[in-house]
Amino acid sequence: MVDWRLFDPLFEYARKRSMWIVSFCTGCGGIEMPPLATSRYDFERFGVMPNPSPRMADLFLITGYVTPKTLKRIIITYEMQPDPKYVLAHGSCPLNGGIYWDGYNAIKHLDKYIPVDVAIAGCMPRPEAVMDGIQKMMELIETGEADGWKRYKENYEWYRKNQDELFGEGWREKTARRWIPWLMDKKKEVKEE
Amino acid sequence: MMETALKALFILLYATFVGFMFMGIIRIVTARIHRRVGPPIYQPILDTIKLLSKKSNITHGVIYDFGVLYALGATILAIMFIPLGNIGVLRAYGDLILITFLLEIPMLGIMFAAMSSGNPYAGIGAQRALLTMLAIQVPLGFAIVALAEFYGTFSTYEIVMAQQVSGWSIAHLPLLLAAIAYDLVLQAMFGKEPFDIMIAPGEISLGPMVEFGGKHMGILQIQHAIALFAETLFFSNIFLGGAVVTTFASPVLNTIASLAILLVKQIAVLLVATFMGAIFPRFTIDQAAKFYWKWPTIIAALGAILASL
Amino acid sequence: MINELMIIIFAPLIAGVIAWALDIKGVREAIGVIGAAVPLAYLVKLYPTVMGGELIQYNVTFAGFTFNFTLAPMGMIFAMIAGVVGLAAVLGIVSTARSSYEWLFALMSLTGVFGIFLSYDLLGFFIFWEIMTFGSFMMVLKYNRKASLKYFVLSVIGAYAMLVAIGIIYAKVGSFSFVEVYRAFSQDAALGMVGGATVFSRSEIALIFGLFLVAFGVKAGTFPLHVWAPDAYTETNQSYTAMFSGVLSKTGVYGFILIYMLMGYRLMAEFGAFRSAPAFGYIIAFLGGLTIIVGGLLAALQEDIRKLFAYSSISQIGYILVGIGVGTALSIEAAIFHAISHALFKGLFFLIVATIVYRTGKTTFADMGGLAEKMPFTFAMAFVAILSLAGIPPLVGFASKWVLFEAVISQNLPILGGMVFFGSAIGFVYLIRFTYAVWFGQRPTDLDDTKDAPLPLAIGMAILALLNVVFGVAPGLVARELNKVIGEEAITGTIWELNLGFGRYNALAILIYLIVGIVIAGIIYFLGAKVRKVPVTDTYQSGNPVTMEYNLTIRRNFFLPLKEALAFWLRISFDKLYRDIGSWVEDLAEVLRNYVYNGNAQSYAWYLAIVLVILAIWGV
Amino acid sequence: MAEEVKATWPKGEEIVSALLEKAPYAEGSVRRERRLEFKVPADRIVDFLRTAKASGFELLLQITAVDWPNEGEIELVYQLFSISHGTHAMAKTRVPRDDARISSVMDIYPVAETYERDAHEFYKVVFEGNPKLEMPWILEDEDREAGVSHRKDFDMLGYVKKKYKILDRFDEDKENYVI
Amino acid sequence: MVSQQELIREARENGMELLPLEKDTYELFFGPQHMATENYSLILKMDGHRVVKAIANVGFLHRGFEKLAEYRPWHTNIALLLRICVPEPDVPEAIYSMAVDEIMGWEVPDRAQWIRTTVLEMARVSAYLFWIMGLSFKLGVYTAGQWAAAYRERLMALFEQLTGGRVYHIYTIPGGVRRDIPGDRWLRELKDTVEYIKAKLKDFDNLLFENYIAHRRLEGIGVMDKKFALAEGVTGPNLRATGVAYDVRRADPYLLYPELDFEVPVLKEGDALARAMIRRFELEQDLYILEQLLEMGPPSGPYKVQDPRLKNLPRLKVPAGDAFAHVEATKGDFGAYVVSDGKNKPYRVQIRGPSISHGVRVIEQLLVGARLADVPVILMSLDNCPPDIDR
Repeated sequence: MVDWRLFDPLFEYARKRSMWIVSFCTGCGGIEMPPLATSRYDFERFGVMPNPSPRMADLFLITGYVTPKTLKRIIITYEMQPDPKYVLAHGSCPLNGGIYWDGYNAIKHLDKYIPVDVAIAGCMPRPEAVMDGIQKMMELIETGEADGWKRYKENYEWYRKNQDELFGEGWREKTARRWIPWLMDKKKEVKEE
Repeated sequence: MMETALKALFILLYATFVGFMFMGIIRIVTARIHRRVGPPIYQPILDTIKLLSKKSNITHGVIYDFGVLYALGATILAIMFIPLGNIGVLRAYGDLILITFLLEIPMLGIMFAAMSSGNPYAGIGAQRALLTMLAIQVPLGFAIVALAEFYGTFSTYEIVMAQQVSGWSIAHLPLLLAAIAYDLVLQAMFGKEPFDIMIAPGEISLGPMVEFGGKHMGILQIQHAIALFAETLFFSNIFLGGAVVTTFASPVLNTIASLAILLVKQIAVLLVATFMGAIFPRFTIDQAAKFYWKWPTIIAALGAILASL
Repeated sequence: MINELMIIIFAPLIAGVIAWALDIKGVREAIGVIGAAVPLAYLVKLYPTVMGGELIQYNVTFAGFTFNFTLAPMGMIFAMIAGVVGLAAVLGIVSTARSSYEWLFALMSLTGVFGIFLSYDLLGFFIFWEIMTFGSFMMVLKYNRKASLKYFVLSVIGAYAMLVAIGIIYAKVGSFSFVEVYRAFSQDAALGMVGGATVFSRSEIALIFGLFLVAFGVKAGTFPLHVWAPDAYTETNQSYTAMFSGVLSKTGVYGFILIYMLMGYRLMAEFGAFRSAPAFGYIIAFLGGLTIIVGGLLAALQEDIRKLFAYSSISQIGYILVGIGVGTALSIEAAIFHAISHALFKGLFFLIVATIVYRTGKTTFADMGGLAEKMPFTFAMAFVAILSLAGIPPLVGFASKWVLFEAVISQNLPILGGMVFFGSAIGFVYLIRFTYAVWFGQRPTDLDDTKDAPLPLAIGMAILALLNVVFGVAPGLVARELNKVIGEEAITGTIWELNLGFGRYNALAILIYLIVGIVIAGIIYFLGAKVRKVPVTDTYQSGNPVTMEYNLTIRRNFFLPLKEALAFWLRISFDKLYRDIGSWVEDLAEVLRNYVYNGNAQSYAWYLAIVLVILAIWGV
Repeated sequence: MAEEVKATWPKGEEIVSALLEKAPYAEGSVRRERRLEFKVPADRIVDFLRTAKASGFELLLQITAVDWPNEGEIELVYQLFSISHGTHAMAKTRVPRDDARISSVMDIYPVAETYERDAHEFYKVVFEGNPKLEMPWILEDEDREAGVSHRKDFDMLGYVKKKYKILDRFDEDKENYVI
Repeated sequence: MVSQQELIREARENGMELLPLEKDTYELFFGPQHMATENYSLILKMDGHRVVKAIANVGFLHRGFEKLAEYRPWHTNIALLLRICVPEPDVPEAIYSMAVDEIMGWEVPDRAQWIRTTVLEMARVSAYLFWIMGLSFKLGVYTAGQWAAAYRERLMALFEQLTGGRVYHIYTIPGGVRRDIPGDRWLRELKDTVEYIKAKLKDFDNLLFENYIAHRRLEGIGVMDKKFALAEGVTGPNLRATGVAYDVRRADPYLLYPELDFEVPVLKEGDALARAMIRRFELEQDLYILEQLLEMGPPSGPYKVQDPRLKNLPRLKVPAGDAFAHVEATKGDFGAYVVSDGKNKPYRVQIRGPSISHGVRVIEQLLVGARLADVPVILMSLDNCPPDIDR
């Protein structure tokens, strides 16, 4: 309708200076979020702000290792975020499993399942490192290189295949239905006759 | 006609801009209380631009879209009725009761939109929002009654003019009581602790707002800015004397001066709310209802009765 | 014999009898609609004449009594309400009636209503009152015996109270005619002022007033006497409830206005004034205020869609009573204005409820949800009704409420002012509950093939919705006529604008600026990226996947916090007290039903005849 | 080693002998100060814990399962603590590995429900009488189906390689790798 | 999409019959992507704003530590196991080291004992400050939380000087500690910090612990009685709030605690307020203990056991045997059960996190009948730490 390309620099500036984080502590890195938000580091200076709802969030901070059980929720939450959305993987574990490289319940390469724009190494990365990661993310947004959401759209089949391989087909419905029998108060044992 | 349109446009732009600044001020002041630096003052504008420039949006149906539009539309409507210094588009019709209603109905639009998403958190948020509204309505009603009975008129503009003669409303005991009650009500209108029950991020993840994202949330940010401006302006007008400057010869200077005076008063109202919000925990909804039905109601009713004598 | 007034009054009854007797599907509906449309047509025809200041009178002499029927402006306004809402309700009944029985009694009660508004003497008033009560009783009886009993016992109490009051007046005045009665009371007031001996003593006046209060309070559903209303409104044909709540309850309101018209001066002279309101009126107003709060709070706590609106009706009647009670010209205008708007939006609401119940077969909120997608037209109508009831400018609900607020507060009545403010908020509260549970949220799978409203119901709803909007945007239309009724220019202004002197309301400006605001918002909206529709399972659930098997909508106890905050009051003042009174009343009802009211028209006629005979003997 | 640190603790001896009097089927010893140890046959564990609770062991801290494949048994260690005596005690029992069944102690220590769910999830011990054993606990369904457990015979590295298709840094030839 | 019929059939095969969910209640998924829970989830069945039934869905943080520990040499496990308890990672280090010490038969030198005690107490203070932050965020008084997190930063800096790590210290090792105290300056700074935090306690009292609204929010919420708490294996401050004076530091003393003077606060009410107040008193006590320790000063001597086996840690072999060690963490009784079969890796390590007893069954029972607004408050007043449960 309107050619908005003229305003793109403004939009990119707004996007980079106003990153709202999904509040989801996926792992132990969550412990460094409060220091980041409080007076010592204060990431609100850069417009970064934790937000409870994924619908209005831009930045997904994967704080630490990811178990398959959490990854299901991460994927659901990630798909709920509106484009453009960015993922910042925090710590060694999402990169290659980190200290849990041989653990049966920790994801080894997060970027097989959702696109990761910036990864911070370290266990656990210091708040300064996270700030640096956020700065890097800002640079990438400005230059347009933070295109994880585009990659996810374009290569959805591939990501979907990886997810299904890990969790099995129809994992959403299966996971959802898991609790139904236990939520009901009335359940009858079927007797064999 | 042209002049009215220009005035309306000016009010709209001014209210939006100042409203955003108010949002920024709240965030900065809160940050300073937390001993942080805080975001730049124009941060809410950036947030809104970002939200509006999202490249994908979701909807849950027509009402989901319309409710949001209705909320902004009704807020724009409300701001036109409140006298802004010397400028006024519909201030002749700026009836106390009408404005009180108009300041409430944007929330109805938001509730409609939120509920149509079918999210249980939004449902709980709507429940809490409405009960908060029910709770504040009693002291609010008494405060408005007190004003109307004290001044014998319902016109906001006339109340402002009357205050130029008889001094600020809060200089009179009945209206001081009403102002105290109204200020407590304002705390809930702004959604500040201890009455931020409706959004309660730690409990129900922003409640009604939980499903809004992208441009819907952007529109609601604009709505919030204007509503913030309108609520503080209304309070400054009816209790803090408003501003009608006639000392200068030039009408432009008079307008600027009165806008400046109003701005100071509005910021004062805002800061009181922010300070109160920073030091109190949040009530639960039934506690809040009981609280509002007790002290603020008694204070406001006393004010109303005194005013009617 | 053929007179316009008689046609207005008896056309519904005759149509009802024919429909009942023929009982041919299709024909009876047509006859019924004609029966409701004819009075309206005549009323419209007579409207300019009556509002021009000319009274249309007609006398009938029957069994020694002369019945005077007069179409006065006040009666005209109420009769117009009855005509419009009655027609809409009858259109609804076309879809929802189960048998010809319903046609007979629905139209019979409409006859009663017209008779009440057109009667100009106490006797005719009483007889038509009873016809109306009987018709509505039979409608409820068909659906639920228990509810009908409750309704009838209270109605009987009201009727007896009225009968006694009329008897006393007749004994003293010697005439039933309004004109005579009014003259007698005025003279009395004048005598009382100068200190002469009055015809009615102070206690007699208080007694008459109290009796009328009970009589009209029952029908209107005033706070202590409202108990019948929720059950009766619930347990009947929902289209009929549109008439029941929209029209029949207005007879109570009309009755209260009659008190003013007939004995206002006398009461004022006798009991003086409280602040600026007449003392006796203040009682009515205060009861009205309590009715607003009690009705509204209870409405918010209901789990049944019909009950919610029944209590809502009670609450809204409270506003009207407040207006009447305050007693200034402005406030009575406000009351009548609100009576009009209440009839319009509540009639609309009950037609919507009728549609929902008709289409889904369910009545509790727990079984509904997500119907907005399936019934868009009904939802659009509901949207208008909700905005109107909640008092959102620029709809008629706000205009009348606004006049009422200003009328009450300008009279320096702070407590009443607080009450009406609370009432408006509680209106939002129960409406949102209705909206959320019925239209939004997750739709139970068994409602997946629900259809939209049937045509007659849709027409009925459309008529009422259109009037809601028209009178809302142009409130001056109503105000002008109300000024004629009261005979005083209480509300000035153009058709778009209401000007009370101390406050102004311009509906057109509001509409224009609202549209401008929405357009601005719409521009911002449409400049943004396109939207994609997502199902209810793709919402924020703390990251968890869900399916439709989970119940994601608060279907029950939506306002549980409110219930808990009010637990003390709910326990003490309503639950226990009314159950006790209720059981006592029901015991009495059992006796009455066995001997007096056995649902047989013949014995009811006998009862009426006996009462009349007793009255005639006593009156002589 | 236990024998080396063995210190006499007269109070402990008293507690053990008092408890063994009531539960003669068990063996008991004092490890060191505030550490007691009991060995109980699997079929009497409910009786023993009931007796222990009655004689002052209020808290059940944990139920630890230890897999001993060579002996074909799973050892269950009930970690008890007595606030009144101020001592910790272990009640050890052994169940066969192939048919690991033992009755639940939920009705004595309700909290055992959680511990038993945990032990069931990772060691496949069936606690008879616990209604929530089948309730989803920590593992996801696909992991449960794949037979993830903490028993010694569970080939974790093989499972990781199969599940994630990757195992960095791991050299299969090397017997004993150091991280 | 599988239809309801198929689902019912499936369930029948599993011996269960599904009925459609009750319409009177609704399901609310509370966590993990929620501000009130860490990576922990509750499935709530709600009626209005009241909880009818709560089910704890745990396991989001399960990494299989107990299995992984069997694959790693004895000392490497320190770096692994401390990740169980993120707010106070020194506790798992300490219990594991203490259990290994016991199997090895090592007598830890005095200086190492002093350092271990100090580190544990510092960890307690920092965990309590973190908890104050959590509670105040849940209650909505963000100011107190922001301040608490800021004060905690001072301790983080001290930890960093001492151990080289901010959050994960990997400091306490079997046989002592990894390295010595940096110097007197560190002790002085610790003293300053303790005084500073002590002076700031008044602020938290005003904002939180003596605040009228906070009291209204906490009073009578999530009430446990003594019998229930003991039967459910609740330990730590949660148990002490019900009137049982059980503190591992007193009941089963370890390190330097027998020599230290401190009180074990006990309250009888057993509600959220009592739990909050207990924690607040304990924070004061911990600061007092730190003061005493600083007054005592670190004893001279080696900071770890002088044992030749410690020279080549990767080849460290622990003799066969088992040991149980536990300490008092802020959340309760944190225990470790270590079994060795004489190899260079543990045979079995079981960590007993305190939250496993109060984070599953107790929460499920306390939440029944609670208001939704109380759910985060109850979670926080119990100080539920999900990784304890998941491990």
